[in-house]
Amino acid sequence: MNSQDFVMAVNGEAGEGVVLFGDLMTQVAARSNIHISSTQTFPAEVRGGRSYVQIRYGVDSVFNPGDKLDIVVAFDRLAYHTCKGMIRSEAILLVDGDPQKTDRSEFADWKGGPIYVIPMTQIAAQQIGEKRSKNIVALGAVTAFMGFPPAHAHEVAKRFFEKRRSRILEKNLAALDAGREYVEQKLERREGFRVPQVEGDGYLVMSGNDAIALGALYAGCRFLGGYPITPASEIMQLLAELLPEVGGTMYQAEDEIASLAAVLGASYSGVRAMTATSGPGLSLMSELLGLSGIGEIPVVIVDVQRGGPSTGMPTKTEQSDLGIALHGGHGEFPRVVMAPISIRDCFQVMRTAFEIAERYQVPVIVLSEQGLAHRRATLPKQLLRQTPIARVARPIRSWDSGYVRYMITDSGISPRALPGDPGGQHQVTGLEHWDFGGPSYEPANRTEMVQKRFRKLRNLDRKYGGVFTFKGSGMRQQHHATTDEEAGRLSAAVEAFRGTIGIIGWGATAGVVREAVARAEQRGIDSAAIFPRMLFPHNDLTIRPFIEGHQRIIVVEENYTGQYARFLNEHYEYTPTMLSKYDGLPFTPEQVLRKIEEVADHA
Amino acid sequence: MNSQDFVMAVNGEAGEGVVLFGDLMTQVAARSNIHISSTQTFPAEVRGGRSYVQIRYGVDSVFNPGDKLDIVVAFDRLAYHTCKGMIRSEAILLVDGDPQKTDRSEFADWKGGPIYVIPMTQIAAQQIGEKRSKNIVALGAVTAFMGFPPAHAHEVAKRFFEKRRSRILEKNLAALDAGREYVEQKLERREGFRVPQVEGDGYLVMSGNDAIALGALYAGCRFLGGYPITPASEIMQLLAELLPEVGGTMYQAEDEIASLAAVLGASYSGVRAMTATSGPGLSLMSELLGLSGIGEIPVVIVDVQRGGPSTGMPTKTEQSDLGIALHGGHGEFPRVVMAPISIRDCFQVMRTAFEIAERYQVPVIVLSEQGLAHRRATLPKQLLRQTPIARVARPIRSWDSGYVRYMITDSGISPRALPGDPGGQHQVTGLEHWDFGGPSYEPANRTEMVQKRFRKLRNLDRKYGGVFTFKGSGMRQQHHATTDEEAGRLSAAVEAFRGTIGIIGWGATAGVVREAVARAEQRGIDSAAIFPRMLFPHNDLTIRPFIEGHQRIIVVEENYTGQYARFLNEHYEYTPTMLSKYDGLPFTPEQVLRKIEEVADHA
Amino acid sequence: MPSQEGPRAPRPQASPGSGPEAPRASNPHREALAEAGTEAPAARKGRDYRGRLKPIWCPGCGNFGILSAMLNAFADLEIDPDNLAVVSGIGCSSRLPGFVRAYGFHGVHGRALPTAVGVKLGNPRLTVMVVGGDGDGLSIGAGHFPHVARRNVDITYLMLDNRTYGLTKGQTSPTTPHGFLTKTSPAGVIETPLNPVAFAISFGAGYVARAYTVNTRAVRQVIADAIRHPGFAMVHLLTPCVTFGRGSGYDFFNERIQPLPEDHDPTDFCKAIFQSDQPEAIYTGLFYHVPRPEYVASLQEKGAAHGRELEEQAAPRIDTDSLIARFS
Amino acid sequence: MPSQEGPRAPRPQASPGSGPEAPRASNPHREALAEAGTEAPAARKGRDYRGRLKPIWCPGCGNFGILSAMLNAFADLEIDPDNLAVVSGIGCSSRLPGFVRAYGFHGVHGRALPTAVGVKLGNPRLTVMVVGGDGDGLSIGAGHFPHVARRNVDITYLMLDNRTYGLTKGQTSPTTPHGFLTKTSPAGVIETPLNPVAFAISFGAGYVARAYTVNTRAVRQVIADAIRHPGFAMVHLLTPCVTFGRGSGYDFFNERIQPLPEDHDPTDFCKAIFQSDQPEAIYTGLFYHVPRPEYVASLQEKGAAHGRELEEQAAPRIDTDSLIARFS
Ligand SMILES: Cc1ncc(C[n+]2csc(CCOP(=O)(O)OP(=O)(O)O)c2C)c(N)n1
Ligand SMILES: Cc1ncc(C[n+]2csc(CCOP(=O)(O)OP(=O)(O)O)c2C)c(N)n1
Ligand code: SF4
Ligand code: SF4
Ligand SMILES: [Mg+2]
Ligand SMILES: [Mg+2]
Repeated sequence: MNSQDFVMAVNGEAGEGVVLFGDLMTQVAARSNIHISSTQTFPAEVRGGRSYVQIRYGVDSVFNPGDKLDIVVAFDRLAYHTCKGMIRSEAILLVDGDPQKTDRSEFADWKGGPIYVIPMTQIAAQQIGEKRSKNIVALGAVTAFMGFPPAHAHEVAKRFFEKRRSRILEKNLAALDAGREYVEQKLERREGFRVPQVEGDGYLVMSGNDAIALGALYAGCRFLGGYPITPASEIMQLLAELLPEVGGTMYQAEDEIASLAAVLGASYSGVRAMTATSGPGLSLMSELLGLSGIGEIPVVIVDVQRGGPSTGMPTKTEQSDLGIALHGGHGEFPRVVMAPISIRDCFQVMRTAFEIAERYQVPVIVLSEQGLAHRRATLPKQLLRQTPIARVARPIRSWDSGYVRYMITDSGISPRALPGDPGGQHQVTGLEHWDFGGPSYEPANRTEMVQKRFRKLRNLDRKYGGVFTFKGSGMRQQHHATTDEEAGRLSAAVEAFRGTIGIIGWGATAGVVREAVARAEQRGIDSAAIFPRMLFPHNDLTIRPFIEGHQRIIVVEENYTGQYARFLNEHYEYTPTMLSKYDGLPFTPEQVLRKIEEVADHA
Repeated sequence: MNSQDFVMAVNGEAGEGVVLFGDLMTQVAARSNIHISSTQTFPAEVRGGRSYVQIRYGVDSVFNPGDKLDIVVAFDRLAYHTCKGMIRSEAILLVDGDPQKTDRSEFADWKGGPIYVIPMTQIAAQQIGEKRSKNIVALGAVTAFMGFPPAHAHEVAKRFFEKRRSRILEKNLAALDAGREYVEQKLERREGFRVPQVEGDGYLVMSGNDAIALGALYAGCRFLGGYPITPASEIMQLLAELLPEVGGTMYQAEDEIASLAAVLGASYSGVRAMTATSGPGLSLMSELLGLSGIGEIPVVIVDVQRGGPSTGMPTKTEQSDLGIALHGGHGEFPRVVMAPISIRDCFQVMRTAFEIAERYQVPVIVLSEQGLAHRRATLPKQLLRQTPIARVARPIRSWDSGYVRYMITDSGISPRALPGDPGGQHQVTGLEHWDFGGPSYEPANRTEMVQKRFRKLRNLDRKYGGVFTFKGSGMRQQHHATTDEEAGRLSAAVEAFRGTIGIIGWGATAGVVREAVARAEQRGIDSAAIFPRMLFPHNDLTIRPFIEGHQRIIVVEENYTGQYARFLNEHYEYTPTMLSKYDGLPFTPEQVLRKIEEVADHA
Repeated sequence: MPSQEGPRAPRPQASPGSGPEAPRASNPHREALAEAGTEAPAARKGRDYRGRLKPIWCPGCGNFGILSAMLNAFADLEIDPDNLAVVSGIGCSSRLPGFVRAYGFHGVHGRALPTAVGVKLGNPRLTVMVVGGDGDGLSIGAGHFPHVARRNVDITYLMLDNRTYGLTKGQTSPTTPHGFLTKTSPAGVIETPLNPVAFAISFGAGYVARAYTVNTRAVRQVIADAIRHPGFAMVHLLTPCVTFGRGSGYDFFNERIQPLPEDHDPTDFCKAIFQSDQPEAIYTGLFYHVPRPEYVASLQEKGAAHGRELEEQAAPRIDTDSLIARFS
Repeated sequence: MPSQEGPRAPRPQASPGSGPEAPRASNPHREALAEAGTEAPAARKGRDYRGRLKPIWCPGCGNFGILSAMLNAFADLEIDPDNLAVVSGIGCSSRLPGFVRAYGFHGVHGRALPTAVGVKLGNPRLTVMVVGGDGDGLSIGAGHFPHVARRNVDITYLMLDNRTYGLTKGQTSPTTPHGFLTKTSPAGVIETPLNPVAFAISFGAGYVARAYTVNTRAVRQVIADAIRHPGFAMVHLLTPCVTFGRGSGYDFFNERIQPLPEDHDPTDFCKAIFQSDQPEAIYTGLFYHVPRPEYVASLQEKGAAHGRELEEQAAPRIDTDSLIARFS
């Protein structure tokens, strides 16, 4: 095992506290300056079924939860059987059981390294008097086994339980100690493995949903209208706590239509406003999406994608809402579609999304997905030290009586009066309208208004259409190209990536693709990848040289119909090799690598 | 004026009965074996504004309401001024007014032929004692002027008014006679024009909405769930009358979501079921569309498109819902999108739509549009003499206990048990499921189920993807190509259309494109057009040879973003010349012809 | 807690025949039911109605009691599973159709009622049940409830109210009491909860009752009576969510549940609404029962809603000649 | 018909101060209003509130009377047009915002109420009005009405009920009476109509009144009182559609409209519901008035809903340190 970068899996019956164990493990690592990337699979139903958490640890940043396992923490025998086929050769097994009574032959088919049977349940039941504390015993044992500072485990456990009754807190701290002591004192033989000691003041740990919520808060969002839906609910739940602290409001509406209506109302009245939902909610919002477009009411809509269609697979990941994001809602109106590529980017994309929505007065759809939303990563504390945005930027706040809401301008953007502004009375409407807001079906005006609205998208991809590129083990991100010179430079930078295999993807798959590209390089295969962060409007400036600069293009998507590949086909004549997956699970680096190799063999 | 094919316009204040006058005129023509194609523009609001009806008459079928006017019926002076710029050189003007007192110099800028001032209002007020009967006076006068048999005018007026109180009927029949008598006896000079006498037993007159409703009825539809919306309401209104006559139900739900839910419920329980809506309704239905897809519940959804987005321009035409039809609703599921090209096709497409929906257990979206819905055309009576479909075709009606709803099959189609069938109990669900209907998020099953569902689209375009082709003045329609041999023949037929200019369009623009192609031929320009009736799945068999067989491709669409052109770009590398329009008005043949000429000049 | 069972059997006039007469759709079950009393003891058992799926609810979930009471009610009425349709939306409670041997329709969140109307209109011979949660019916589905009730479609609606969004893990629902802490109300709910019993009555439902999952016999009886009612019947079922129903557990209900006062008159509209929300107790029993003309029957009077019956006909009844006359 | 005007002025206790106390959001208008009585006669006139658009309703449409009464009510309250927002859905009646000098939001069909909630929460200093039709509010929008009412958001909701879908030309609406012939009920409506007054009361609205467009003074007064009410207020306005309102024209209403009995007690929940739907007359006046804690005020107590006020602040109040501690 490489102690600089290794993967742990925890598995057990749902309800045994597997997920909590995983969360606390990631926090211990973050405090100890070890990076993590972790993921969980929820059971299909609320209870019953199995829980699985996978955590990858790294001294350097890790961008995905990895594939092969180095440490298996098995809460029961079924866990052992589930995980045994996924291990690397030297993997360690930590399994719950009575060390005395366990028959080692049960693990005869273990292809890995050392096996430790630890009496987690037994300690919890006998020493603590609470079987349910087994996961905290495990936390004590596993952190001790890995050599994390005991103080860090103590801190995270304490923080978690101190909101509970004091008896619960005490019991669990005792469980933690008992687990640690068992490993320190009683573990018969204890070989090799220790996490490296790294200097630092620790990292943040966040899920993709956390990062979106915090990103929104820092981007000046002061209103979220929402309706609970897996896997997006955590965004509204977190903002339900945080928004009132800054005078903002989380409004749980009666359904998604009402949420978006309220969001548009709030936005109209002058606050930065958003909603967060998943596919079914976005479907229901289709009509109001168009109102945002024709009424020119800024809005940010986060869609945390899940397995579709209809109710589909609520706890599984998929990238299958690009079609509705690009084309959903009847009629035609400008919109922007963005996809964050990482948890960090979840935070950052929100600022751009709000800026675009407000400046261009358009709907911005942010496509996250279950696999990103419920994944966790370490991030630098610096991220939350940046200055949050406080206000809506408005140079003019008082209007003369001739105020015209939909004034025809070169940029397509019209100055916006907000309710409360002296003299700015006007009507916003979803009917086609004259510039002053009165309904109009007059053909010439209609033509002009459609063009005005679409003019807003002109050059938007240049200004905001950053792309992420990976080649070898490096990552570059290009942003903004407002001048022609910058545009040229941006294009040139991408053109530099000439080579055999070019990979195009979007959203959360960046983490695995990045790693696959790096691994491919180690095997001597030349490949590069590009992930546009703004999917629409389309950033031709970078995608064209990328497609033209590679002999073979692979498009990676977690869907059946190749939604992005088809979209690109509108712009380019190219025949991509598809790497598709629509089984609800995210790609692993291995799967991407295999495709690269396959294409390389035929290139 | 060519008495074989000429155009009349009627214009007046909304509320003066312009629309009724127009309707009755078309019925008189149909009884007299004269074809018509007519259109009306409603005022923006319920009242106020102006009404305009345009009727084209032809001894042969006419496919659109034409452009230049041959006869102007002006209910007032404003009508004269509105229409005077749209006439052909020999046009006749029939205008309401006092022949004695009217100053002829008012019409000094009339560039047409003879002018007749007819005292319509005066006759109505003085002879009939009811100013509002002016439009019926006009009907009497104009039909007499044109030489339609008086009996026909009498019949249509009688049929219309006999539902009213008898006093009203009498007054209006008197008005009709008075108008006719005035023309016959008092019209000072009366030159040239007479409609030809044609043998026959008359035609049907139908609007696009009528044709869809009747088509559905004949296709076995027994349930319509709907919610009123312009310009689709007439479909539900007509079926509200007709469905109960055959034991079916029109259910006006509380909104569009409830309508589609009820339709899916009815379809599940075993009747052919549909809804008819416009863009805003389709947006709201997005979520349930996916349920139809994954739950494999047949449904036909008619979307009568109007100016979008949001409330947009409810009474104006547009082809801007192709995007939502193809991509609306989150996630991925099979669907079929069809677009009737004419009023006759509105009737016929419904049978295909229901057949596909039921056989393949998929949602079928039929894209009509305001311009087709409110247009009227003559059709052979034969159309309504064909045998209506009575029943859902079901070979098996009794099941053993092992019934498996979503059985994996080669075709992707699973045998369907209906509630009431002995032994067929099962669960339909919008969650991903095992074949027997139990929820499943198991990756391999998921993959298989997605593939199963999409397999249903395989070859669908061959079997049902008829295309309409126009070259010179002929039209051909190819259907079905179930065998490879037939497929080859179909392809070959399209390949035969090699030439300079190829026009691709969809839906209602066929009527004008067809005429433009014919006119272009007269001017020596070689062009052909293709209108696929099934837009998705895509009929490569015919579109490919068509694109490859022409030097220049024009795509005609009533939208801004070129939705179908972009869709075709997913399949073909070609650079179409766009003929776009998004001002709410349909194309005229003239506009298409001009584009053809323009491209011909540069070809 | 079987000792708390059956607070009050629904009044005898709740069953058809003794109440005011109202037209109803042709449902063969109902014919069967009417005769049921005179026949030999019911041959069917609740377990005969068990579906292919095992319930996946958390151990202790209140829904178990309701499910088994419901299956027993089916057996009591000897409902033919071939002609039984159970429609639901999305939620823990909405998983129920999978656990019943019947034609099941597990649709989308909030749309069970209109879906069920379609099922009934498509084939009026079916017995149509709707099951769903407080969120499904009162939040996202709130717009459908009044319309199905006022139309009085012959459907039995069981609302399984656990005062939370169970499936999405414990957010505020429209019935979460004021002041409760939830995931989306971390500082306490500030809204006034909705009261589905009052709603159903004011929307025009002709049969409205409430029962508590622990009182399985009462639940069973009330469900059976609701199915018998020829029109829209709504049963408000209290069912603790043991996992997320903070503050609304068994203890909470056990302390508050009370049978309606003996003298409650289920034909008194105002009184029924009044009793449905009282500070001293959560009353259970039959709140309101006044039959009205049923929707499918009214449609059938006008020729409509013969649905699947038509399928058996050889040729459709379209009068082509009159259509041709009309459109020429 | 001015002789039928003003059947009954709302009771004095309808205005704030004399009724039960309830917290309310900081709305500067309200402060102004409270003092209005002590000031010199109102300087504003109804015409000062006329918008840029001329009403496009059919001549004789009942909506005209309501519009002018509403503008006069604004003048009576001396509402500042800069802080007035009028939100609507789609329908003839929903065109109203364009005819008012105010910030107008003419949104989509059925979503006016939730939109207005957002407007109010975004900037609680605004006076927020909602106008819409019977179809907009009771059909497609039916799911939002109970929730806005139970939350008691300080919004004034005017439902312009013409008992038909005017804009789409005369289909059955949720208030079309039983038996009426419409374009979608060619054989007569078989549904029981909904009763928005009873709805509003049972949903928890604190101020519920009804008025008839012909009685312009009553309409004006009731609108003014509704705006004064610190919470959700609903006014049911009867307004004939002269073009499509078959059977529900002026004659129909003129014969049936009656002021509520003198002794009607607007704090009696049941009685209010009862009186709202009587065979002998269509009663107008103040049906129900019982203030409850207002939503925005409750939110503000917890720190939320300060909305646009924040905009004036130099720096946001985010406590970055505690966030870092929380997420590390
Ligand atoms: C359109 C849509 N929005 C949101 C969801 C997420 N969702 C699933 S169930 C549910 C609420 C469940 O509450 P309830 O109806 O009371 O049922 P319970 O689980 O409590 O039985 C929600 C919000 C969804 N599936 N679809
Ligand atoms: C989603 C959607 N469905 C349907 C319509 C069509 N539509 C416009 S207004 C209206 C109903 C109007 O009735 P009401 O709300 O009572 O207003 P009125 O015109 O009678 O004042 C309908 C169905 C629409 N605009 N949007
Ligand atoms: S979460 Fe609650 S409602 Fe859902 S199954 Fe568990 S206990 Fe029952
Ligand atoms: S149609 Fe009816 S509601 Fe609409 S403006 Fe005309 S009279 Fe008024
Ligand atoms: Mg619930
Ligand atoms: Mg109305």
